[in-house]
Amino acid sequence: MIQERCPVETVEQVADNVYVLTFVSKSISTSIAPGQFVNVKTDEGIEPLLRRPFSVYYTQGEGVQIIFNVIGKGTAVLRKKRAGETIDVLGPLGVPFTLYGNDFETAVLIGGGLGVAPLPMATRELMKTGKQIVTFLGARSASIIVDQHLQHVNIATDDGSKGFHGNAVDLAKQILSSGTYPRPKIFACGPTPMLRALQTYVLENNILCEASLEGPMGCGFGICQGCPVELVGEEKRYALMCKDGPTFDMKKIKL
Amino acid sequence: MIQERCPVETVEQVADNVYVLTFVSKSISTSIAPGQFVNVKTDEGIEPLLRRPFSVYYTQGEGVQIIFNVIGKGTAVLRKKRAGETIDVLGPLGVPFTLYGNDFETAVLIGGGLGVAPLPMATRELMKTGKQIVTFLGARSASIIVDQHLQHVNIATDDGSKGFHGNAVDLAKQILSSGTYPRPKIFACGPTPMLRALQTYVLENNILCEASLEGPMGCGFGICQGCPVELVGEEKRYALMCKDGPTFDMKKIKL
Amino acid sequence: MLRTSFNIGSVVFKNRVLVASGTYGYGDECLDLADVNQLGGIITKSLSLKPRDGNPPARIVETAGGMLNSIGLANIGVTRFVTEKLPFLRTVDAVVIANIAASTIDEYCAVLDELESHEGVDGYEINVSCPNVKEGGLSFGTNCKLTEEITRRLRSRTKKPLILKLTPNVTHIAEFARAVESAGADAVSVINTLIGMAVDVRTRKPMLSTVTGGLSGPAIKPIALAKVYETARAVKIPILGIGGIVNTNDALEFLMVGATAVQVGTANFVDPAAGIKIAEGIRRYCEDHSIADTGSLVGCLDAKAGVSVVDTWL
Amino acid sequence: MLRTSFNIGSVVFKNRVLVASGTYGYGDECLDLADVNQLGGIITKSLSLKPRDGNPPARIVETAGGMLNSIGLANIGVTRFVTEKLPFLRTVDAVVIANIAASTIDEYCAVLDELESHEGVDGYEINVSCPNVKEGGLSFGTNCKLTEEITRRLRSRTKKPLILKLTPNVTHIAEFARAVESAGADAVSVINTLIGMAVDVRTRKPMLSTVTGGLSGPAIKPIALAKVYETARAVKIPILGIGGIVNTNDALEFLMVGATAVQVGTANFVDPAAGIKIAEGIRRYCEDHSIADTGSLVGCLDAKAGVSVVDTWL
Ligand SMILES: Cc1cc2nc3c(=O)[nH]c(=O)nc-3n(C[C@H](O)[C@H](O)[C@H](O)COP(=O)(O)OP(=O)(O)OC[C@H]3O[C@@H](n4cnc5c(N)ncnc54)[C@H](O)[C@@H]3O)c2cc1C
Ligand SMILES: Cc1cc2nc3c(=O)[nH]c(=O)nc-3n(C[C@H](O)[C@H](O)[C@H](O)COP(=O)(O)OP(=O)(O)OC[C@H]3O[C@@H](n4cnc5c(N)ncnc54)[C@H](O)[C@@H]3O)c2cc1C
Ligand SMILES: Cc1cc2nc3c(=O)[nH]c(=O)nc-3n(C[C@H](O)[C@H](O)[C@H](O)COP(=O)(O)O)c2cc1C
Ligand SMILES: Cc1cc2nc3c(=O)[nH]c(=O)nc-3n(C[C@H](O)[C@H](O)[C@H](O)COP(=O)(O)O)c2cc1C
Ligand code: FES
Ligand code: FES
Repeated sequence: MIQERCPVETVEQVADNVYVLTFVSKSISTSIAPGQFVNVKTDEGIEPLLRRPFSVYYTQGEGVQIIFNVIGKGTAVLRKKRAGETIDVLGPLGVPFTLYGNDFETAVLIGGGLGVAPLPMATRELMKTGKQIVTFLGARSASIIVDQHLQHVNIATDDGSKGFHGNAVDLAKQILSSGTYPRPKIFACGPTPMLRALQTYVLENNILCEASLEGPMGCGFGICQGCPVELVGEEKRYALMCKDGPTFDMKKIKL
Repeated sequence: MIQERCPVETVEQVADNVYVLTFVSKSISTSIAPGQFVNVKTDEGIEPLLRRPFSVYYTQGEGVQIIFNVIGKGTAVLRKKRAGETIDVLGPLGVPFTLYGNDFETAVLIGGGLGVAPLPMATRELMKTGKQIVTFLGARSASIIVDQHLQHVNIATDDGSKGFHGNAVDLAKQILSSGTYPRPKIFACGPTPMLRALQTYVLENNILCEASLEGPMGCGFGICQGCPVELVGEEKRYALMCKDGPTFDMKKIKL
Repeated sequence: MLRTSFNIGSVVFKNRVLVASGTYGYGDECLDLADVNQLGGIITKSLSLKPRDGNPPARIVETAGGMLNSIGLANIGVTRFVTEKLPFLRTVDAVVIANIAASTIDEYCAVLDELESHEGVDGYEINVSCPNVKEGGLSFGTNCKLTEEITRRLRSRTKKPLILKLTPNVTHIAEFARAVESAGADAVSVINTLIGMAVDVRTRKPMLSTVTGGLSGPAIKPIALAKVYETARAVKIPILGIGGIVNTNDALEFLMVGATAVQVGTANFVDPAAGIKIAEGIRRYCEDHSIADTGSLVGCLDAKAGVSVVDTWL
Repeated sequence: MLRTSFNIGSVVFKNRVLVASGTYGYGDECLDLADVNQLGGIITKSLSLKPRDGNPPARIVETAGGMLNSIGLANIGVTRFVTEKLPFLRTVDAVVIANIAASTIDEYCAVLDELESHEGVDGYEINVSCPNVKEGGLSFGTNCKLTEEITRRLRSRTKKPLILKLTPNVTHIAEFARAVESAGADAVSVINTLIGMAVDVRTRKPMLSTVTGGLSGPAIKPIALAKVYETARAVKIPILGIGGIVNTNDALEFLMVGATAVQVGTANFVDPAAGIKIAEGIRRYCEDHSIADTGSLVGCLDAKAGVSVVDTWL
């Protein structure tokens, strides 16, 4: 974990209200693993006061990319960043996806909305392992779908404007039930309602699944105790999203 | 008094840490009088929370200029404004200099540091009246002197790097005492210590003098009572800098 | 058709947004910037029996997300208010509440009596954050008995809405709310400013001439919301929620925790039309959520955890 | 040669900047980001007799210039602290203060006794912002008698520095400071968080699972400064100033109003080296102003106006 002032290279709009920011950090680009995140002080001064955690979306050379929706204070500031300006970045943070091991043959990647964020890094890593990969992206509408750096993408939209008319989990269920994908392990990221639906499915069907969670964070590195994730069947009641996650085995958490 | 979102045209550095911002407002450019000010919300959101008052430095067509030192939050934001961005401006505010009338023949303009701000507008107005004009500018050093749009400028610097080695008031005393400037009236703006020195001089020598004051303001238009200026020989103890000023007859105030 | 109005006693406010005392002068200072007729109500600068010059400069300093003020209740006094300001206020199509400040209980009564004897004031808000000369300058507002006594004394002198403005600088604001409710107050305003200070490190002097002053603005909103929430669970009379409200979202938070209406203060200095925009914003919110009466927002907070406000682990 | 150190009792702090309880874990969480040996002192997360899971999510929400937290004093408990954390803390070249929280006075004593029986803790800070089960959950910290009793009971059990951390959620914090001073406290920490809340207007639910929580960060700095100023004029024992300190200027303000040292809290979440940078900044300030001892900054505020803190006109 390092703290670094990183120069911004570009901020590009890639979909409706969705932007990709590229900053330069050799140490982070070379050390970050899929599913890990960085914690960004979007602006100097006290508004916003706290850092904002972002999954690392992709890396190219010394460039590190994050992808974001403009939702509030922090992302509004990030969108306005210009080449040469710097941002204060803390990372790599958190526990990455477990992409290795022989307990699965097919990697099933599911992203709801901006839950796509950690999937490109995971895809690139998984391709090295030679595993089969299938991807399911869900979104409100086609206009906010971002499907770069992915493999075998199946798209679901709530409004039916593209691909399957419905959500990514239902689409994944359908296709996985066909059995064409042997010994799957699911890597998922998205809104909590989506992850809840997914959790029910994987527990019922006893499918391996890791999810990357999202929620408020005070520090991002374990000193504030501000990011509890409820555990099941563990002695301790809560894990810390920032330190023990953001990726968790779906069997172990209560959403 | 109007409140308007005004597009920024340019922000140019004119001296060491001194910038001129030009924004477009037909209504303000056509209605503002020398010595009046505008109250600027430098940024959206709550940092900084309050508006920042700025003397109007100059107007050209629909362009309105303010000049500022980068001191803190507000001016740091203003310096970064880019063409096309807008600022929320309230104005014209306050009581202008009294530039007309036959009680003087020579207009003596004195500006300490950024106290030069209201002088160019005053100069332009005074030239229409055909009065004689002489100007005294004081600054820490030559590198922060701004002497555009002025007439017969005499410069004083604390470090002697340009013109008279000393302050503007002492220089003005010297030259005025020579008697070459008949029936003077002084229009001054600058740091309080300078204005205090000037006040002593004009009261002793019974010279007409109006000063433009500066201090914290909550609203700028008279509803917060946050900007008292102590009066002498008046029934009420305080005037409001924003409404009754910022220009005051030196005889009437206690600095 | 959306219902936006509410009552305190028999007085009808056309919407739930008022401007707070001391942050809108006497209502006639910035008519060219905002149409006061669109406000639910105007609360005047605190009025004292005699005019007050107020404190020496500096009276104001900006802080993180807020500001400190030490105006010293500079005001023209009740007599000049009646002759110079009431005539205009009578013409305003918004509820006019006169805020009263004093340093003795008799003085509170005298100001109220003077206002009672003229047309134009619809109700009273009592500022108890004032030094009580009898008690060596200890603030009335931090003394529950005195606050209750002020309420009882004033109650007996007017039938118009009597609103007690409570200070947050106490341990249990609910106690004070209960006391004034039992003494006959028609409503409470929550909150006045929090005591704070700032230092100019360059000069090593306080930023305010009086050393300490009152903190207001967005910075105090979370505290104000908790005080309103605490008060709402203690009394049945209406609560006017105040503290850091700058936009519609802020106002909705106050209504949801139990405020019957809100007051906009510091925000007026930045935008004198803030209150009007917020009233409009609440209307739009209700229409978007097909709410028929803004009153149904009041206290609609869905808070299972009924925990005590003051006694959580911190 | 600049003197930066100060004492509480016999314990020497090498500089006047500590990290505040609950904002730096147990000191071993971010060693790769900041060298704790450069701090004047480390105050641990509040320790309870048994481990505490803490509150359900959400525990944190950002506010204007600040944040609300409702951690619920999640901590590993004194026993695990002794075995898992003390060994590291013994190696640290900074004063180690154990912060203690409990829901009965006996429990406070039990935690302190346990810590007394091991090497490594240099002193104690007592968090009294905890619900007192005996009194139906009313906070100890808002009850002057109980706060005094806790102090007396603990005083009799240790010779190490005993620091009482006062809550700002009271009318007159000076009363509490005087009470604990007379009961033998070596110092007071001022302030803990202010009670606040926030509402998610979209869901109409509180942002925090416990509805209310503690407000911290720059937003509260003016309030904290006023509380320290009030305390400094009431007691002779050292004051550790806390509240919204994010930079050197903030820290200097606290020293000038009378804090002997400062604690940095929320700022650590943004920059774990904030405290170290501030200690360095104070050093630079002193050198620039040819100050020989940082102690000469303490209480150097030039405030003619000797007005009371709580009783100005607001
Ligand atoms: C481990 C982790 C990884 C993350 N990765 C990403 C990422 O890759 N891309 C990304 O865009 N964001 C990501 N987030 C969320 C991100 O940290 C911010 O919370 C989000 O970008 C909003 O920040 P903001 O400052 O713009 O909005 P804020 O000003 O913080 O919030 C504005 C309002 O929106 C609400 N809000 C906050 N977050 C959300 C949300 N996610 N959805 C809806 N409403 C919200 C808040 O309650 C508030 O009312 C991640 C969070 C975590 C914990
Ligand atoms: C009527 C009037 C006209 C004005 N005209 C101009 C003008 O033409 N040009 C201009 O630059 N400013 C002018 N000012 C001052 C201006 O309003 C701001 O106060 C100033 O620009 C600093 O704002 P800031 O937000 O950058 O600094 P802030 O963040 O507000 O202040 C940063 C720190 O600097 C201190 N500080 C504030 N103002 C000053 C100051 N003037 N000198 C030294 N320290 C200060 C503050 O106490 C604070 O500690 C005028 C003020 C008034 C009342
Ligand atoms: C400059 C200023 C002057 C004020 N004057 C008064 C006053 O005269 N009487 C009063 O009861 N409250 C007064 N207040 C308090 C406000 O009415 C309000 O309670 C407080 O500012 C909190 O609301 P806000 O955060 O929206 O400003 C004043 C506040 C400010 C900022
Ligand atoms: C997330 C968080 C956790 C805290 N936990 C504790 C605690 O366990 N014990 C305690 O005495 N104070 C605790 N505090 C209060 C801080 O020590 C400090 O008093 C307060 O945050 C004000 O300082 P600040 O504004 O610099 O954060 C906590 C504060 C925060 C923000
Ligand atoms: S965000 Fe601070 S501990 Fe996880
Ligand atoms: S600044 Fe508000 S009255 Fe002058």
